[in-house]
Amino acid sequence: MDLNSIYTEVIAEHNMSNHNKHHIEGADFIEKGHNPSCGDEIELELRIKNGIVEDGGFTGVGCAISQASTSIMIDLIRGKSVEEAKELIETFLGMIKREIKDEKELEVLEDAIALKNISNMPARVKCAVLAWHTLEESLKKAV
Amino acid sequence: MDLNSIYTEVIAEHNMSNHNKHHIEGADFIEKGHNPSCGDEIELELRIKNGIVEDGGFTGVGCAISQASTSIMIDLIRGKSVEEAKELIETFLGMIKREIKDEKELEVLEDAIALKNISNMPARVKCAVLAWHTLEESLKKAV
Amino acid sequence: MNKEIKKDFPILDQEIHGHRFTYLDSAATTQKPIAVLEAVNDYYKNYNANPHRGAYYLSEKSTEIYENTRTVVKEFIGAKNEKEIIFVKNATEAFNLLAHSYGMNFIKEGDEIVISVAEHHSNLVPWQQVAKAKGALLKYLYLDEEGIITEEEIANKITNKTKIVSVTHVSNVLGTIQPIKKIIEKAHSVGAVAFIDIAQSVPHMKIDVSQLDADAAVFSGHKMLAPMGIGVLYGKEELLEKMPPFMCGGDMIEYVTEQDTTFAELPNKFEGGTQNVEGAAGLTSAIQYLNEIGMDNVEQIEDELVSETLKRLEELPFVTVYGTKDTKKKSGVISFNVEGIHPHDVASILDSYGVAIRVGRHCAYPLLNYMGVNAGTCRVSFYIYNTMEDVEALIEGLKNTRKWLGYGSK
Amino acid sequence: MNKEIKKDFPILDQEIHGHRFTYLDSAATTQKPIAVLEAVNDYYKNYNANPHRGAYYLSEKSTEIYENTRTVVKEFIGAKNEKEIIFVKNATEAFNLLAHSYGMNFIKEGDEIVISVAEHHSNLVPWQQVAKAKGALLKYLYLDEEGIITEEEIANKITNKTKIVSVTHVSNVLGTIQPIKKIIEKAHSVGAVAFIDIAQSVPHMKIDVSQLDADAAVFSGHKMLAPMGIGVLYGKEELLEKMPPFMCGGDMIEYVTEQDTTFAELPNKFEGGTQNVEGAAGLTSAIQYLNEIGMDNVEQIEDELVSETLKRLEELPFVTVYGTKDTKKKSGVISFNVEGIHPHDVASILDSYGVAIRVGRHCAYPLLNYMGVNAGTCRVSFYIYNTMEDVEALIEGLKNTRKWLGYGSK
Ligand SMILES: Cc1ncc(COP(=O)(O)O)c(C=O)c1O
Ligand SMILES: Cc1ncc(COP(=O)(O)O)c(C=O)c1O
Repeated sequence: MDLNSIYTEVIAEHNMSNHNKHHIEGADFIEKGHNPSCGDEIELELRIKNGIVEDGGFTGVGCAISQASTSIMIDLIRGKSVEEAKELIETFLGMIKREIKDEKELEVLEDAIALKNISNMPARVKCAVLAWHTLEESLKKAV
Repeated sequence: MDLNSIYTEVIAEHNMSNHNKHHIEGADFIEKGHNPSCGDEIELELRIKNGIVEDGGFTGVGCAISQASTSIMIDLIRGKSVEEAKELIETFLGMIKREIKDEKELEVLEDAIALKNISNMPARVKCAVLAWHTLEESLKKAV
Repeated sequence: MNKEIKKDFPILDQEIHGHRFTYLDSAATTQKPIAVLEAVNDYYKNYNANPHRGAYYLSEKSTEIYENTRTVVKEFIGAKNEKEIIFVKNATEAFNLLAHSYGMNFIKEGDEIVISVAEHHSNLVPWQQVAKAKGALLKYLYLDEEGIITEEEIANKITNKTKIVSVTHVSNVLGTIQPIKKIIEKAHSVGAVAFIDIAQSVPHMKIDVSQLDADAAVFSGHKMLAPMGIGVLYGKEELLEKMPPFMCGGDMIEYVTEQDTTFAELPNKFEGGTQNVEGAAGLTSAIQYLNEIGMDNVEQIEDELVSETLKRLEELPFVTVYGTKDTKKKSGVISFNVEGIHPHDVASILDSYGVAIRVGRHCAYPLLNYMGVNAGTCRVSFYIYNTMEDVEALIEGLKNTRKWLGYGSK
Repeated sequence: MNKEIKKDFPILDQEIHGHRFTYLDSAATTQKPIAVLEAVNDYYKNYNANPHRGAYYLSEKSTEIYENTRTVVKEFIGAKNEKEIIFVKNATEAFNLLAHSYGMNFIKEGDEIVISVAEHHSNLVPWQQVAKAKGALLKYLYLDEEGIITEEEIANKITNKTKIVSVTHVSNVLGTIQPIKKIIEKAHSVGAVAFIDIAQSVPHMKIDVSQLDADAAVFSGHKMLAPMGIGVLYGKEELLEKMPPFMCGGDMIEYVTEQDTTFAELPNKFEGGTQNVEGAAGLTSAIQYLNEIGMDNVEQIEDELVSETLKRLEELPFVTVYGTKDTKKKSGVISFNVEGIHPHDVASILDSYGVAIRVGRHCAYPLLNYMGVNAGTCRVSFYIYNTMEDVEALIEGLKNTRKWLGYGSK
């Protein structure tokens, strides 16, 4: 297995930087997500105004994959519309499930592409998608 | 396996003759015996006077081995003292368990020697000993 | 065809007491083809690990093997999704799970549970226990002379008070196929749940639990070429969702604190403790083996054997066969008795000729009592590896039983 | 010695992700020696039949194999007679049996059940359920810094209200050996029954249940070289006698009528349904294999591996080991964490180097919470086939985990 394809520098950096790991002032949407089987737990906070994700942050515990995935996701959706964010979720999950293989189509995911090869580690897929499913739940309420 | 050593003429005759299969008038001891696992059930009736087994008989259902064993046993103990009958039980069970191998010592069992090789059929041992255990229980009460 | 199949079963190629081995007890447990043994060896030599619990290669592999079996079983019996397939150790555990988790929680005083008089003890004693604990009534569907539950019984016994109906598809004593579709429909029409015991049908014919609309169905792997120690409880998702767990322990929980536990989702909720992955690997291989033969062919092989056996038994004046003689109404099981000879003696004598049959009351005492044969019956049961030589050996052996017990000369 | 032993385990002789395979998860399940696989194959190729149920040669043989295992187990754990040995599918079933059959019937409102905070969920969740159903109190024995239950805890928590004490002998998380003899004595002194979880001790050290005076003891075959799907409940005869059956079905009955059942004697009373004879054949072979090595040698092999591993881990400044470091107080299990790296990442990275360890909360959430490590730990566990090369691979792998996550260069 090529560890280089999973534990990339992007992951290491996001895991260590913590720049999105904090509460969001005036957050309108707070959503908990958890993976009972591995103990990962996050709380995602979003401030959404006029259909735009103004800011996001998170707290919680988890492995490098889940922490980095959350942080990357927040960077990605900051400033995007709720609709765009929803599309990004779909694209991301499509990439993980290997339903979307076209590199071009994946470009919108930016840094999140670093998680493309997580399906080589079946036990870790849940870690990678936790944040995105949590966001999905959160945005359902944002409509 | 030598069937000849188990399904002997003695067994076939006792199984078919039914000469001990009847109620005993004035029976003082009536004891039920059963093998739940194979469904054999007998009811042993004894008339014991002054420490002597005057007569015996049985009713019930079961395989050739259990029926013949019961009938042979009754022939054997008829007219014997309770003490002698108890010793015969011990000798018979000793033979079945292969603890007594001395042919001479077994002679007292007469026709019951026909059951000597039943231990070659482990599943049928219970059938052979049913009557004798029932007699044992019955004689405990005869003291 | 069966001659070819037989070559895959090394155990059948041996002598017993100096005679060719004739195995006629597949309803008790079937023999295993080389492919199944190899699947088990392959598992232990290459992939063994505790599934679900490790983030390393072998643990992923063993999880994959285990979960793949769920998919294979789902497809084999026509379930709708994997959550409906729960692995247990045998059919008996599955019925106890249903009795404890559904019966003990949803049955109330005065309710009625309906089973048939042809049940195996494993679909009978658990319901007696529920009925006693809850003050419910356990009612029986009786059989006609062919051994089949009648329309009247179905119409009369299953009433508005009935909350659970649990019946066997194929009797392990008579081999008769019961009208389970009608029974399930009737159960649903009165608002009861319908459970079926397919331990004796799923190895022998194509089953579609969704089409039958059963709420739950139960079977054992060891009766269909798979190793011992694995069985299946199929349950409709909505049924399983409302049932509490049965075996509590590892892997069936979501969170555990000192005083509280929340449980995992289906199917894990019902699979506490380390599961039998080896058994799952073997079960997948067994189902693949059956699929390759084709369930139609399985049925046909057995039909031919049963027809021939029934014909030959009819020629023996001292043999009485129980239940229907119409092969369309029965599977590969025949019960009979030999006049004047107790079943246990028949078995012992046949054994000395290398012929293995089952005798007794077949874990179905109420049925044997109902049939009026408390001493039991002789039962022969066939599977895909049996051949006409086996039928021949049986018939020859039966002729000999009479001789040994003094009817005619040896 | 272990190098020789390793040759008997073909699974260990493979490459994983291009690296030598290092299996360090034997506390989850052990690998199987060729001898055990052969015992299973031998059973299926020569003797397979449903035991107890047939009066023919193979059925007698399979009964013999099955019952012989009872004797082998009895001797291995020092039980007094075969009736005290009940076969189950795994340790989890055994605890559920105890909880349902003993707990649900003998525990009353206000009674107390005492377990330790170091229990595996399978000796924890079932007692929560009993406590809830019966209005009893579930109390916990806590641990000192070494991970050992203290004298004070034993003295204070086990009181006249205590009716059941159920504790693990060796923790599956910390490997610490608990003072079970003292706990059993204290339990008996207040009139409580004492059950012990020997799932992590019986594979690794000589156990004598009679000498320990435990009322019941529980373990799984798959953690001691045997196949999956077989486990053991040991129970004192007088305890088992007064417990009602758990799984009802075939072979555990004496008589069954439509409305009533009388149950078979011990041990059959607790063994409903077709039993796992294959598993029994494998368990006998596994115990023979262990006896040939000698349990003293088993202990010594593990001691050496644990000592070396502890020594090497101490040299890694970024590793924290939990529980005692005194090898006399622990068995072949070590839990630790790597600073700044989540256990799941440690496992994934080690896996890429062919090193298989278990991470997470090890089915012992309350213990991990008590230890203050809700994210879990990394656990390595050894068995007779591990060698110093495995320790080396672990240490090298651990050094790499740090690099991959940005602590120092790759
Ligand atoms: C201490 C302990 N008890 C009980 C169990 C449960 O064993 P099983 O999963 O085989 O039922 C385990 C293993 O998982 C264990 O380590
Ligand atoms: C119809 C039927 N149901 C249930 C069972 C029980 O199966 P098991 O003994 O594998 O639990 C059997 C077989 O013994 C059976 O024939």
